[in-house]
Parts: sequence; structure tokens; C-alpha cells
Amino acid sequence: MTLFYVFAAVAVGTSLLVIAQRNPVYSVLLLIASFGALSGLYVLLDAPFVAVIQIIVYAGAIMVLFLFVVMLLNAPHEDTEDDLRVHPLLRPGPMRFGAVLAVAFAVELVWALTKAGESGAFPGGAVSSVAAIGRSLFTDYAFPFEVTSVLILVAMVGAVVLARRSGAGTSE
Amino acid sequence: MNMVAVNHYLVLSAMLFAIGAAGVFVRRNLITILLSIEIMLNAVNLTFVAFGRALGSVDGQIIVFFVMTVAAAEAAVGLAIVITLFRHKESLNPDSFTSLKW
Amino acid sequence: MNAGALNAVVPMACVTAAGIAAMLAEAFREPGERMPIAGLGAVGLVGAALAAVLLWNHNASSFGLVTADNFGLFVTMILVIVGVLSVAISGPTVERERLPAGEYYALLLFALAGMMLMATATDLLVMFLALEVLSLAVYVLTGLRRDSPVASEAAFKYFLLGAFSSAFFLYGIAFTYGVTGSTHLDRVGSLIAAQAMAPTAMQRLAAGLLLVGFGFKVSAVPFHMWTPDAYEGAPPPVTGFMSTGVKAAAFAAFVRVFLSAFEPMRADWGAILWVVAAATMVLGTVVGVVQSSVKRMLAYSSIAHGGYLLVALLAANDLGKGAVLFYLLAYAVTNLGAFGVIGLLESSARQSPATSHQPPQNDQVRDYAGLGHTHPVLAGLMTVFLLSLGGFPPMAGFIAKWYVFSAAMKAGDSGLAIIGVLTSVVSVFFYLRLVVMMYMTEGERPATFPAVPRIAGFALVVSAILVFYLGILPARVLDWAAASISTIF
Amino acid sequence: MTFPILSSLIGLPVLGAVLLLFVRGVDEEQTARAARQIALIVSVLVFGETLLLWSRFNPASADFQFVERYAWIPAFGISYAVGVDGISLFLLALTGFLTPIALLSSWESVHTRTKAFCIFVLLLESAMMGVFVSLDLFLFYVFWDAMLVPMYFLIGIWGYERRLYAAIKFMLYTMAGSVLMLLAILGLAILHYTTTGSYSFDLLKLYALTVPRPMQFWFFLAFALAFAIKVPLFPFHTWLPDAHVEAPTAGSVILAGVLLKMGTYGLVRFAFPLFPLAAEFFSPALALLAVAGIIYGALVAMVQPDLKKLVAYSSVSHLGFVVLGITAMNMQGVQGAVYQMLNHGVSTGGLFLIVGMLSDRRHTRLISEFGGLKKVMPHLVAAFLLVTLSSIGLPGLNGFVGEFLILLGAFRWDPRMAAFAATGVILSATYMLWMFQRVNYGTVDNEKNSMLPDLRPREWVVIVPIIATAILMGVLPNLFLRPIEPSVERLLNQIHQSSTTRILARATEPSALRPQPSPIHQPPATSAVGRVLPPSQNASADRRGLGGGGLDPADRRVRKDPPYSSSGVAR
Amino acid sequence: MLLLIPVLPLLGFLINASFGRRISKSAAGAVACAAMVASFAVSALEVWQLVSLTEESRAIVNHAFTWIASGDLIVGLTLRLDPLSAVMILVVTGIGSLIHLYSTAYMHEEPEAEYARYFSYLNLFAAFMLVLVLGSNFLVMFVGWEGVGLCSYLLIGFWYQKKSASDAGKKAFIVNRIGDFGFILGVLLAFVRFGSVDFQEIARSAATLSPETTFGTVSLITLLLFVGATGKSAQIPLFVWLPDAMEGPTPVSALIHAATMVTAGVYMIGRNAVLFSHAPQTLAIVAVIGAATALMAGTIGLVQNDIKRVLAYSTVSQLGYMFLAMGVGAYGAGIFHLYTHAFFKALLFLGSGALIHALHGEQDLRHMGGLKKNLPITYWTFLIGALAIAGVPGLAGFFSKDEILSSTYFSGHRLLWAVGLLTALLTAIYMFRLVLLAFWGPSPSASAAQGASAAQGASVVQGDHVPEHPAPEHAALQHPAPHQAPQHLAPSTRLHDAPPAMALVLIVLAAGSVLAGYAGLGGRFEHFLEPSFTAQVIGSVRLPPSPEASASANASARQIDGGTETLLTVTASVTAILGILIAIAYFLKNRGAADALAEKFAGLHRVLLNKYYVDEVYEATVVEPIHIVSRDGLWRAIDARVLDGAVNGVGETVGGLSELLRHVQTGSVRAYAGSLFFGAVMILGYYLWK
Repeated sequence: MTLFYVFAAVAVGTSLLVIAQRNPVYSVLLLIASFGALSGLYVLLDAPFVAVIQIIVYAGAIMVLFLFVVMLLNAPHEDTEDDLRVHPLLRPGPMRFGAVLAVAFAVELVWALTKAGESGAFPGGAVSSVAAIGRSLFTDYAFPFEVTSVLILVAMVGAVVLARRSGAGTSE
Repeated sequence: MNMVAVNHYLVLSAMLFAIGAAGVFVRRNLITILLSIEIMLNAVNLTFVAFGRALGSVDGQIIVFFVMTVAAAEAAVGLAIVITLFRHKESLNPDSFTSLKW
Repeated sequence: MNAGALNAVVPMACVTAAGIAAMLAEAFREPGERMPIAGLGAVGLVGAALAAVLLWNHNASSFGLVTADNFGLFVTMILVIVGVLSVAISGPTVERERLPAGEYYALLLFALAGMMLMATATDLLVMFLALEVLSLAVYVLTGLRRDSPVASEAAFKYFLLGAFSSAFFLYGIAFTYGVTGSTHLDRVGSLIAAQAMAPTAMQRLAAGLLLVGFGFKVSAVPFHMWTPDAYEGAPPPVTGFMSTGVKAAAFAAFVRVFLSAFEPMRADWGAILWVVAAATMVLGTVVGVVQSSVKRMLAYSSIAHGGYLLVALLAANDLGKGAVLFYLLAYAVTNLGAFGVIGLLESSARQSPATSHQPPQNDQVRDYAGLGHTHPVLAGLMTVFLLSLGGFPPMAGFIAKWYVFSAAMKAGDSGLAIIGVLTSVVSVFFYLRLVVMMYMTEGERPATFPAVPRIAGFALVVSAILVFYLGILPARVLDWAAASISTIF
Repeated sequence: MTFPILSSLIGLPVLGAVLLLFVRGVDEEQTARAARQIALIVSVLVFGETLLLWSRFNPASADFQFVERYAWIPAFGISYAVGVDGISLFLLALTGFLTPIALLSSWESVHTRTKAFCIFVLLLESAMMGVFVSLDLFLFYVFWDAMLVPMYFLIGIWGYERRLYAAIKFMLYTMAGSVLMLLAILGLAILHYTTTGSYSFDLLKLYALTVPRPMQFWFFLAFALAFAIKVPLFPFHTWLPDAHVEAPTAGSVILAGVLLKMGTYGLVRFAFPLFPLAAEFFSPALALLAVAGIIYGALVAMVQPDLKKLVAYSSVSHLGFVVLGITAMNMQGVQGAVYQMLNHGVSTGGLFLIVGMLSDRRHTRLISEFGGLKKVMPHLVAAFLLVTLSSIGLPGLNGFVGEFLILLGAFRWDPRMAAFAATGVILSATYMLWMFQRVNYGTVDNEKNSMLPDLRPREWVVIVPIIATAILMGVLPNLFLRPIEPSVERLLNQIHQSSTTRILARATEPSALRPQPSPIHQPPATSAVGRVLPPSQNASADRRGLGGGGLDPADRRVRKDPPYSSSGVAR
Repeated sequence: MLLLIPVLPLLGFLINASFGRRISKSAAGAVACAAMVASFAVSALEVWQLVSLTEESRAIVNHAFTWIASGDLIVGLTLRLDPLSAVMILVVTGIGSLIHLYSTAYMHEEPEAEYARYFSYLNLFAAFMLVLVLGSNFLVMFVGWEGVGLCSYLLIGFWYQKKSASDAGKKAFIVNRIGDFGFILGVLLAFVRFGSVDFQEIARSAATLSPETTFGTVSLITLLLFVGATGKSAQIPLFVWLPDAMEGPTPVSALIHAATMVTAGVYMIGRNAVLFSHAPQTLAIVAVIGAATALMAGTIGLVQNDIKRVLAYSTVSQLGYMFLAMGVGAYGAGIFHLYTHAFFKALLFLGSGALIHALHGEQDLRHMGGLKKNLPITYWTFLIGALAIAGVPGLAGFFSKDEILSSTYFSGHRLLWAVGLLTALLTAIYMFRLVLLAFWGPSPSASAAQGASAAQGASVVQGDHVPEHPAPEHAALQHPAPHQAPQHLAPSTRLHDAPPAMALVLIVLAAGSVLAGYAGLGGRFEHFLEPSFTAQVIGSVRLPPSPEASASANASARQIDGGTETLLTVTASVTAILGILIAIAYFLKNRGAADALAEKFAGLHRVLLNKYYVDEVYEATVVEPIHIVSRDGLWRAIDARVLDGAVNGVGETVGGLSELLRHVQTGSVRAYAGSLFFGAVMILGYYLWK
């Protein structure tokens, strides 16, 4: 109960900080924190497997990739002087418009979800054993699993093709 | 033992989703924008897990697994695109890439 | 699990295998060695087509997640045609732009596989994965001209918005899952039907978020804004490919999800889609009027055509479903032809840094001045495609539009039909602008266009013949389209 | 199996066009010559076929003849159905007649891309033939729309200075009107589906359909709009002057000669018989527009400084007569309208030919640039005079017969309409003769005019058939009227029967059935409001040509049923 | 056989129109004359046949073929010869032949092509005129009706290089068309009312009706037909074209604008006598219009200085007389006057033509005088014509005029009778003014140069009698120095009398003018015509003529009151002689008095000289407004701005909207995402709100 609120607060707080940061390095790090909190929530939801891969895959792999790219690009801080050159629609006004939309969106969702008066409580028996997941993954979900392989192949090829140094990728 | 209702998780995920969506707008850094999208995907993951738990099935968790794969793939391609983009202009500001318009 | 259980995935397996083969071929190629990589793709596609033909009427299902029903197979056939034509017209561009051929064709084939999967998937999760496969591949294809800032920008915009909308789509799946406990369309459908009288808020959320996701993929207003930029930045064959293939796959899935699973809630999403369809048709045509870039103009035209497809989808009767299929086919053949011509005409866009902000050459409408003199055949083909897009008989576009508007009229939705026909009149204006340029304006400078490679030229002629075939003798294809929808709805 | 003559009318030009695609001479000049000759041969063959058709046409029959019917898109009840009746017979002949003339008229004036020119003319001919023979609404629409494309190219490539504007305006304006008709066609097919369980675009089946009243109104409006733009009916005419003026001579001839007829043909063939109730309701409004167009077109024509524009506006005026005749919906009105369509094709086609000859010589079409031509080119001016006279409806030439029949028909329906329309007779003489005087009479003030050559042999070949036809049609109109009559009769029966039976079915009070004598000089109200629901037989009887207003009822003798109202061809 | 009558001239036309340029002038003239003479011969033969028939069945019908058939409208190309048309064809072919003959000499100075063209037109005219009078139904008549209008147009504008000529031709055609407008409507109404356009059938149907006491359908039909007649026969308000028509060659004026075509209106009323008899109200209108026209034209004729214009107004005036006769129901008298008038008016015109011919184009009376010695044949024949038209007893005009006046008197229209009488007086005055000014008095040759310049000056001031340039002048036009025309009037120029062809014609016509009237002695002429004014025979059964019709038809024949009759005749004769005396007094004895009178009533004089300003009024109230409204209102404002503006406006609106909407596409990916997000929020909002 309490843990939920703690994790929730951490998740929301760090997420907000992610988007409030000018420095992408901090953003990445804060996001990892947020993922940690989510991982805790997964544990609360009787999903230890997801909690673990959340840490391993997400925080560990994906975020490191991000961090790597940030470092690679020697990512500058957001430059503000560009503001003067851009179209009026891109000035902070529209930015706020986006934020307002986000708030509206949140309100809509929250209203819909709370109004839906569905059973609050979780049913008893949680099926969360890694064995069950594994079995399901390689039987019922075998095909999607195979699809992900293609997906990753595509991502791999794509990333390689795009990120390769100029001139190296030509057919010659 | 767990007294928190599904709705709480759902509301939380909704808030996270909205935060992620907002991040696309408020930040002018491509990396941060990609991160915001990761927040959105994570919010969805939370929903899946919560529903899975509520429905008492493992499907939710398995879907999360696939989502994570997708997120990774997207991140890879996205970052690759960001790198090519950066090579052209030495900038990560999305608003400096507006030669295609109207 | 017997071998037969895999039948439904054979077409996409063929295509994927071809993609992998293309990749390997590239990898093991000696530098400078010419290799028919495109040919490999064609072989795979032919295999997929054969598979589709053999599977026709068998209603094969694999894993309970993929169903090769006639509907899906029809779309698969469209995608095969899209694939073959795209491969055929890509040659000159790949060569000129010095794109990595292996990767190019591999990605094209992977994207096609994803599209086929998306069209035949009966599970939302698989659909999502397929969507991602095709999207990622297309993002990369869009940005494949890495040294062109415009291409990178296009890829980036497409990617970012695509990812953004995927999140919404996924969120929609999540709610669907939450409401129904499944991502299987059958089960989703039956559960929603049970509650059709009073859909819960979460059901509505699910439908709404899925609409956003599909809306993005079919570039419906207001989710369309990536379209012109991505289309303009991508190499023309890729533009042609994504304007037809992605659209076909997305509409197939759209139809499958909304006309079967979410059909009971039609009263709700129908009204939304009505507005969206109307806005899409109007905006697509109206903004197309003032475009000076040919690709951009066709991008807006593509938006508008998406609107017509939405009209058919919205009609939701037997005619509408058939119309979607026929329209997709007609549009695919026509638009690929048009982009093929554009691809042939677009001269090398290799730019020095000084000119890096210039759009590719020969892309402006005025660059086509006098084409009717210098390249009568190309101009003639382009005219045929443009007139078909404008909906003139006796070309495919006319029959397609007629089918769509019949569906709308039958559904009693004359309002949309009227908007549709009027916008198609407006759209004629901008198609004709190009015709005017080609035939009725003298070129300022002697137009220097590259020679036409044989395969690409042949593909264009075949497209034109198909355009006329579908326009003059559509009966058989119409019957197929009608038959294929009857199996699932 | 008999020779599919109608299909060959459509197919032969297409074949010719395809053949032309492969014509390639050593040089441009040779290609052009070969293309012209082939196109001319093909079009003359087609004309010959139309004459053959005429000779084999049974003038006593009201039914469609030479019908060919093949399933095309069976799932939607779409068939390739073509047939010809008296109404379309001569329009086919007219098309066949004018196409070679148009080709000949451009023999020398078109010297760029001659091959393409010939191809487009042939394609246009094919589409026009298709429009007139289609018995399937879908097929009709296909030809209707397909015809726009070659015309667009003809105007856009070979036109004058503002050709692009004119071409696009022509295309978009016409399309804008016709797309709504497409929807109405679809609506009809769907109605057929809902009532019978199968789709059908077959005209004859749709004739038999009972269309609900409100639907009739909307559908009729959609059809009427399309046709009104095509005609063009005032105030939808503004595309016409531009298109006419900018089109090359051949384009103008075909445009005026045939294309405009499609609008009026459509009204007769489709709009009126398919939606009789709505036709009944809207015909006063249409007639009003027609009459307005007659007067307006004539007045505006009067002040035009440009010859082609003048002729274009005169077309507005003349076509107003045709529409008026149709709206009268009685024997003389409709027959006159059909006849006037042919007349207008011949006369105005001839005028455009003459104007084309003048502008070929002088490269201007401004009336003020000419003057005294009679001295220089007596033969051309003589031809000009005859064509002019035919256009203003001098008895003995073709124009009169049509105009008189139309006026008679209109008069029987509503004398006031006829009276206003008849002022067109005065005005047409005014503007045509004034123009004629300024161009041909007086002294040769402009040096450039003094050395112009008279009619060349090719021009003789072009203009003599026109004049001969004008005289033939004026002296022996019955040659043409006779085959037209049964079909018109059938059409009228169809319209009046359906509207009368429905009126009878609707009218419950007996009083509504009692014929009421119309008061003297008080013709049935013609305003839209007044004729909303003609409650009595009287109103519909009036429409059958019994002479509505202005008559005292004492003389029953002449008011007995005219032959076409009592017994018709059973359908 | 009947068909031959119009076909022969038509053949002449075809020959001259096709080969005229290639054959000599004499050949062309011969062809034309031969065609006419042959036609006359056939006509005579046919009339002989007709006369030999019994009175009850005096009609020859020749049905050529069915011309128009549409529903219940069946119109045959049918020619019908009955007494009325018999008179007409004789007049047309007879006078026509003479005028053809005359023309061969008159037009001799034209180049060959023009000469042939002239004769082809003339033949065509004759053909149409014969169709007009022989047509047995309205439509066939209308063919001729319009055809003669066309020929009139062509012949008036024969010298097309002269703007005034082509203007006059156009004016004639258009004014006639205005009349035709009424005519057509009349025909339509007649058909709707009677179910036929055949004269006989209409007459039979009408005969069964009783005359309309109120203004009914028949009145309307007849009134509309009469509108047509006013156009063709130059009656108020459509008379304005006829004086201008004098731009044509003089023989044309004689044939078309005096003897034949202009009488078509009268003939048409006569043809439909039964119908008109059933519409007394219309008849009254016809009578009043006729009388008013007669008077008005007479007053104008009084002061005109152009010799042909005087004759033109005289024609208008005489036509008014005929209508007066028709209007009072004296159809026979009207036709009788038509017949006599044909002789003397043709004579007068041809005489004036000879005069003009001799003077090389001079038409202004003020520049003539003392010509009787130089031109004796012309003078004497002209004098006979003048006496005839003035109504001097013993000559043709006397008999017919007297008939009309007495019929008018007996019909009870005393006021109209008075007007008729006054007109007769005026006729005598202006005709003799003409004779005296032209043939008597001092010769102006001594002051020719002054006269020429005075003519110029006068034309500037008054603008109504610009010297006209007939044949010789026209010939000059084609040569380099067109504006030296007045020099032809130089005193050295020999004046020579009419050449033989012309002289012969003049003499024949003069004889006719003397003798033609005797055909009407004792009402024989009317009696001969009478069957044409009643519902006609079918086969042998004769419908009883409606009493009213025959009553009015016979009004003049019946001796109501022998004494009054005689008195009336005396009055008419006295009036004619009085008029001649007045003319002698003013224009021979004391020219100054005439000028003084003109001075005294300067205003009136000017009004008359300017023909009551009718042309100007029409110009200002009809022609100009229509022109301005059409150009500035309809074309430039409504068509270009409103209608086309609306059409183009749609296009521009779309374009503008497009330009506006494209700028939403800013190029910023965040804005794009915003759009997407906005869409999502709206969709969900709608969903949840619903």
C-alpha cells in the first residue's frame, strides 16, 4: 500500500524531472531511476520476471545505449538562441499548448478510469512463475517471438545502415 | 495483502503516459524526446502488467516482454537516425530541422 | 503442431527469406560485382504470390494469430504487386543515389513481410509487432540517403511521430486487453459485442486510442502531418512504396479491427471517423492545390485518397469493404506508376553543402514543362496515372472512386459522398497542373532527363496497362474483392 | 450474330487512334500528313456507318434498336448496353458528320503535334458516340467523363492565348456538375437494389423503377445540374465563352456541335423520364432559366466585340430554346428540341468553321478588325450569309423548324414562356445581322483585309456539306422528324403515365380528379410554388400538349386527346 | 403545276447565283426575265383554269409533300390558288416581270458579278413572294413571308459598301422580325385554338363561332397576326424601316417596297378574313392603325425633299388605306386598292428611277425642276401615276380609293372616313408637289454647283435627305474617286430620257394605272374575290358563310343608299382635284408661299421633316437602352463580374484556403506531434463526453 505510493511518487517525480531537464545525461539517469520505481511496482503486482527484465533490459541495456549516444554526440545542452530564428508557432506558446494537451489528456484518462468503477481488488491467484511465462512464451507466443527476431533484424540492419559513416555504405 | 486497486495503477500509468507525451513538446532535445517516448511505452507496460495481474493471466507480462523488444528496436533505429541527423547539422534541436514544410 | 499450421505465414516467410537472402548476397558480394539482388526480391515475392494463390479460399490459420483468409490474401496480393513494382522501379534510384542495394532491398522485403503480417494478423499484439517491423523498415528506407539532410529530416520526423503514435496504439491495445482479457480479435469482438449497448469508458478509451494509431498510419487528418514531409524527403520509389504498401497494410488492419472486433461500437467511432474522413478529404485536396513540389503534391493527394478509403471503411457495408480492397489495389498500381515516373525523372540529388537545403532537382511542377515533347512516352504514362488518380474513366481510379461512393451512398451517407466527389473535382485541378506543364507549356531550358532503364520502363508500362485493365474490365477483380470480404465479415 | 454497328461506332475511332499511335513518318511533316489522312478516313468511315445506321433504322419503331448488351460488371448489374432510338439516331449522325469536318477544318491550322491532335479528335468522337448510345447509366457516365479529357487537351494544347484557363475551367466546371450526377446514378442503382434485390444501372430497368418523391427531387437536381452546366443553361454558362473562344476551330465545332447537345440529350434521355414527378415540379424553373438564357444570351451576344464569343453566347441563347422545348414535355416541344439540337450543331458548327476561316486568315477574331469582306471574298461571305441565316432560323433553312416546334410546344404548355422566348427570334436576327454587317459589308478599311483569299478547295469541302445539310433539314424536316417521333412519343407516355398514375394514386379527394376548365387567359400557374403538386388531372393534361392557357374551353373538338396521349407503345 | 410558279423564279435564282459571275450581263438579265415571264405565263394559265371553274369550287390545290409533321401538327407544303391568290400572283408575276425588264436597263452599269447577283436576288424574291401568296397554310406563308424579308434585306443592302444601305437593310430585317414575333405567336395561338395552321381549316372552324364581343382568343390571334402585318406592311408603329429601304436600287423599291412585299400584310388579313371578321375589336384596331398611318405618312410626305422618300411615305400612306379597308371589313376594297396601287406605285417608283437615272443619282427635289421637256416619257407616265394615286376620276386609284372611303363611311366609322378623306387630300398635294417640283418650274441646272453644296449643307442641318447614290454612283464608288459625285450634275451633262426597256415598262404600267381600276366596276372585282373571304368549299359541300362575314364583305357591294354613294364619290373626286390645285398654287405658282408656310410653322415643319422623330425616339428608348444594358449591365457586370466572378471565386477561395492551410505545416516535428496529440485528445474527449 504504502510502497505503491512511494514507488508511484518516485516514478512520477523522476519522469517529470526527465522532461524538465536540459541536460540529456541527467534525463537518462533520472529515467533509469524511474524505471527502478516501475520495477518495484511490478514486484508489487506479482510480476518479478518483468521487474527483473525491466532493470536488466531497460535500465541496463536501452538506457545505456541512450547514454552512449549522448556521450557520442557530445550532446550539447538545449540551445535557446535558436528560438529567435524559428517560426512563431514554435515559440514557447505552442510548447505550452502541448503541455496543456498533456494535462487534458491525463484528466480525460483519469476521469475515465476512475469513473469506470470496476472491481478495485485484484483476484487472488497470481500466475507469475517464470516457468509459466516461459512456457507460454514459447508455445502460445512462439510466433510473435519469431516476429521479434525479424524486428530486431530490421532494427539492426537499419541502425547499421543509418549510423555507418558516410561513404562507407555505398555499394562499392 | 495488496490493497491497492487496479485503478490506482491505471491512473498512475495514465499520468506517466501524459508526462511522456508532454515531454515530446516541452523539450527541444531529440534525445530527451526519445526518452519521453520511452516513458510512454513504460506507462503502457505498467498498464499491461496491472491488467494481467487483474485478469490473473501471464499474457500481460509476456506482452510487456514484446514491448520491451520493440522499445529496444525503436531506440536503436531512433538513435541511429538522430546520429545521421546530428551529422548534418551538429544540432539536436528538433526545430532546426524544418527544411521540409508547407 | 503440424506443418499445415504454418501455411498462413508462408507468404511472409517467403518474403522474409528473400530479404535475408538479399542481405547475405550483399554481404558476400565482391566489390564491384553486379548481382541481381532485386531479382532475389522478385523471386521471393513471386513465391509469396504463389502461396497466396494456393491459400485462396482455404482460410488457413497459424498459431491462432495469423489467418490467411481471402481478405488478408487479397491484401497480400496487392502487397506483392506493390513489392514487385517497387523493386522494379527502384533500380535507377538505387543506382543513381548509390544506396546500399542489399540493405535497400532487404528492408523493402522486410517491410513487405511486416505489411503482409499486419494484413493477416488476427491478434492485436502480432499486429503491433508487424506494424513495428514495417514501420522501422520504412523509417530506415526513408532516411537511406544519409548524405541528404532532407532525407534524414524526413526519416526523423516520420520516426518520431511514428513512435509517438505507436505508443498510443499500444496503449489502446493495453486497454483492449484490460477490458477483454485478450488481444485476440475474435475474443475481443465477442466481448465487445456483449457490451455493445453500453460500452464502458475503458472500451471507449481502447477504441479511441486505436483510432489514433491507425489514423496515423493511414495519414488521416489530424494525424497526417508527417506525410508530406516524409514523402518529399524519401527517394521516390520509397515514397511510392510507403504511400501504397503502408496504406494497404494499415487499412487492412484497420478494417479488420474496426469492422470486426469493434464493429458493435460503430455508432461511437463512426461519428468520429466521419469528421476525420471529411477533414482528410478536404485538407488533402485543398492543400494539394498550391504545392509546387510534385512529390509533395502527390503526398497531399495520398492524404486525400486516404480520406476516400476512410469513407469506404465508414460505409462498413459489403460494398465498403470491397471498395477498400479495390481502391487499395487501384491506388497502389496508379501511385507506384506515378512515383516510378518521378523516380526516373528526378536527377541526382547529390548536393554539395552549399546546396544542401535545396530540394531534389526535377521535383518542382515547373520542371516538368515540355516533358510531353522530350519524353512523350513518359509524359503519356504520367498523364495516365494522374488521370487515374483524378478519377477519370476508363482508368482504375474511376472505378475505385465509384465503388467507394457507391458504398457511401448505400450506407445512406450522401454527405460524405458529396464531399468526396467535390474534393475529387478539386483534386483534378492539381493533377491537371502537371499535365498542363507537360503538354501545354514550353520548357524554359532543354529538359535533360536520364534515359529510362528497361526494367523500370517495363514496370511502368505494366502499371499503365493494369490501370486500364482495372478501369475497363474490373469485373473479375471486383468479384474477387467482394468474395474476399465475405469470408470474414 | 449481326454486325455490332453501335459498338463499331465507338470502337472504330479508338482503333484509329491506336493505329495513329504507331504512325511514324520520316519527318514531322510526313507523320502529320499520314496522321491527318488516316484520321480523316476513319472519321469518314464512321460517318458512313452512321448513315448506314440511319438507312437501316426502322423509323416506325419507338424502341431501342441495334441493341447490344453484354455483362460488364455483373455484380453491380452494370452492362455494356448500347442502343439507338429516334432521339439519339441523328445525334450520332451529327457526331459522325461534324468530326471529319472538324478534322478538315484544322487541316492546315494545326501544324504542331498533328498526330496527337488527330488522336484526341478520334478519342473524342468515340466518347461522344458512347454518350449517345449508352443504355446503361454507368456506361453513360464513363463516356460522359471520358469525353472531357480529349477535349481538355484539344483546348489546352491547340487553343489560343488563354487556353490553359479555358481548358481547366471547362474541365472543372463540367466535372463539378457531373460528379453529383454520379452520386444520383449510384443512388438509383442502390434504390434498385433495395426494391428488387439486385443492382442495376440499366436504363430500361431504372425507368421502371418507382422512385420515391423526395428522392426524385434530389436526384433530378443532381442530374439537372450536370446537364444544365453542359448545355449550358443560364446562369451556368460562363465556361462556354471561354472554352469556345480559346478552343481551336475543330474544338469549337465539336464543342458547339456535339458536346453541348449532351446536356440536352441527358435531360431528355435521363433526367425527365427517370424522375417524372420532379421533372414536373422543376420544369417551370428550368423553363424560366431557359427563357432567361435565350434573352440573356442574345443580349450579351449583341455587344461582343469578338466573333467567337458572339457565337458562343448565341449558343447559350439557342440552347435555351432546346431546354424550353424539353421542359414543355409535349410532342412538338420535345421533338422540336431534338431537332433543334441537330440544327444548332449544323448552324453553329458552320459559324465556327467560318469564323475559323477568318481567323486563320487574319489571326484575329475581333469584329472591328474586319469589314467589307464581301468585296474580297464573295464566296466565303455567301457561305457565311447562309450559315447566319440558318442560325437565325429563316424558314426554309433548318433553324426555323426546330424553333417553331419548340415555340409551339412551349406555347401549349405556357404561352407566356413562349412569348418571352419568341423575342429571341428578334434578338438573334439583331445580333447576327449586325455582326454580319460589320464584318462583311462596308468598304475594306483595313489594308490587311484587302488581299485575303476566297474559299480554298478544302474549305469548300468543309462548308458545302454544312450548308447542304442546313437546306435539306429546312426543306425536308420530315425526313428527320419521322424517326424521332415514335421515340419521343414513347418518352412522353412514360413520363406522363408515371406522373399521372402517381398523381391519381395520391389524390384521394374526388374533387381533385374533376377536370377543371382553365380560365381564359389564366394559364396554370407556372411558378414553382403554384405547380408544386398539380392536384388535378388538368395540370397534367395541360402538359400533354392540350393547350393550357389562354383558351376558352368551349372548343372541345380540338382539345381531344392528341394521338400520342391515348395509345403509346407498351413498355 | 402551281408549284412551277414559284419554282421558275427559283430556278432563275439558282442559275444566276451559281453561274452569274461567268455569264454575260445580258445572259443573266435574260435568264431572270425569262424566269419571271415564264412564271407569269404559268400564272395566267392557272388563273384561267381557276376562272373557268364554277364559283363554288374555285380553288386549285397542289400538295407537294408533307413538310413538318409532329404529333397533331401536320404541315404540308401545299399551294393553293383561289381568287385572292390569283390576283396576287398576277400582280407579282406581272409587275415583277415588268420590273425585271426595267432593271436590265437600270442596273446596266453594274459590273457583271453584281448584275447577276442583283437578278438572282430579284428572282429569289419573286419565288418567295409567290410562295407567300400561294401558301395554303400559315407556315408555308411564313416561309415566303420571311423569305421576301430576306430578299428585301439583301436588295436594300445591295450596295453593301455603303453603310447607310447595309444599315437600312438590317433595320428592315429586324423591324420585320419584330412583326414576325407577333405573327408567330398568332400562328401558335391559332394552332392551339383551332388545331391547324391551314387557312381553310381555320376559317371553317372560325366560321362556326360567333364573333367575339369581348376581347377573346380570336381577337388575340388576329391582333398578333396584325402585329406581323404592321411589320411587313410598314404600319404604325413599325413603319420606320420602309423610308430607309429606299437605299436599295429603285426597281427594288418599286417591286418590293411598293407593289408586292409590303402588301403582304394586307394580303394576310384578306387571307384570314373569316378569322378577322370574328374579331371586330381587332378589326377596329386595324382600321384605326390604318387610318392613322395613312394620315401620318401623308403629312410626312408633304415636306420630304427626297423624291424616293416622298414615294415611300406615300406607300406607307396607301398601305394605311388598305388596312383601313380591311379594318372596316371591306376586304375586297382593300385588295382592290392593293391591286391598283401596285400599278401606279410601281409606275411612280420606276418613273422616279428613270429620273434619277437621268440625273445620275440626284434624288433631291430641290435640285430638280423643268425636266418635263427633257424627259417627256418619264414625265407623262409619272403624271399619269400621280393622277392615279391622287384619285382623279377615271384612273385606277380613283376606283379603289372610292371603294375604301365609301366602305368606311358605310361601316359607320365616320371619323375614319374623314381621316381617309384628309389623307386623300394630302396625297394629291404631295404627289403634285413632287410632279411640279421635279418636272415644272425652273431648271436648277444653272445653279447646279450651288445646289450641290446646298444639298450638302442641308444634309448636315437636317440629316434626312443625304443624296443617295444609286447605280451610276455606285459604279463610281468602285473607282478611285468616289466623292466626286456632285460633278455629275454639271450642266454640260446630257439628260436623256429612259432607255427603251425602261420606257416600255413605264408605258405599260401607265396604261395599267389608267385601266386597272375598271376591273372593279360594278363590284366585279370584289365579287370575284368574295369566296376567298368566306369559309371555303370542301369538295362540293359549301359551308354557309357566317352572316357577319358576308355582311361585311358585301358591305360595299350592297347599295345601301345610292344617293349617298354618289355623294361620297363626288366628295372624293373633288378632294383629289382640290389637292392638286393646292399643290399647283403653292408649288408652281407661288413657291415662296410654301416656304413662308414652312417658316410660319417652323416647329411643325421640322417635326414633319424629321418624321415625327420616331426613329430618334426608338433609338433613345429601345435601341440604346438595350445596347447599354446588354454591354454594361449584362455582359460586363452580370456575366463577367457576378456569374463568372462566382465561378472563379470558388476557385480563388479554394486557392486561398489552400495557401492558408499549408502554413499549418510548419516543418516542426513538435507541431506535428501537437496535431496528432490534439487529435487524440479530441477523440477521447468526444468519446468520454458522449
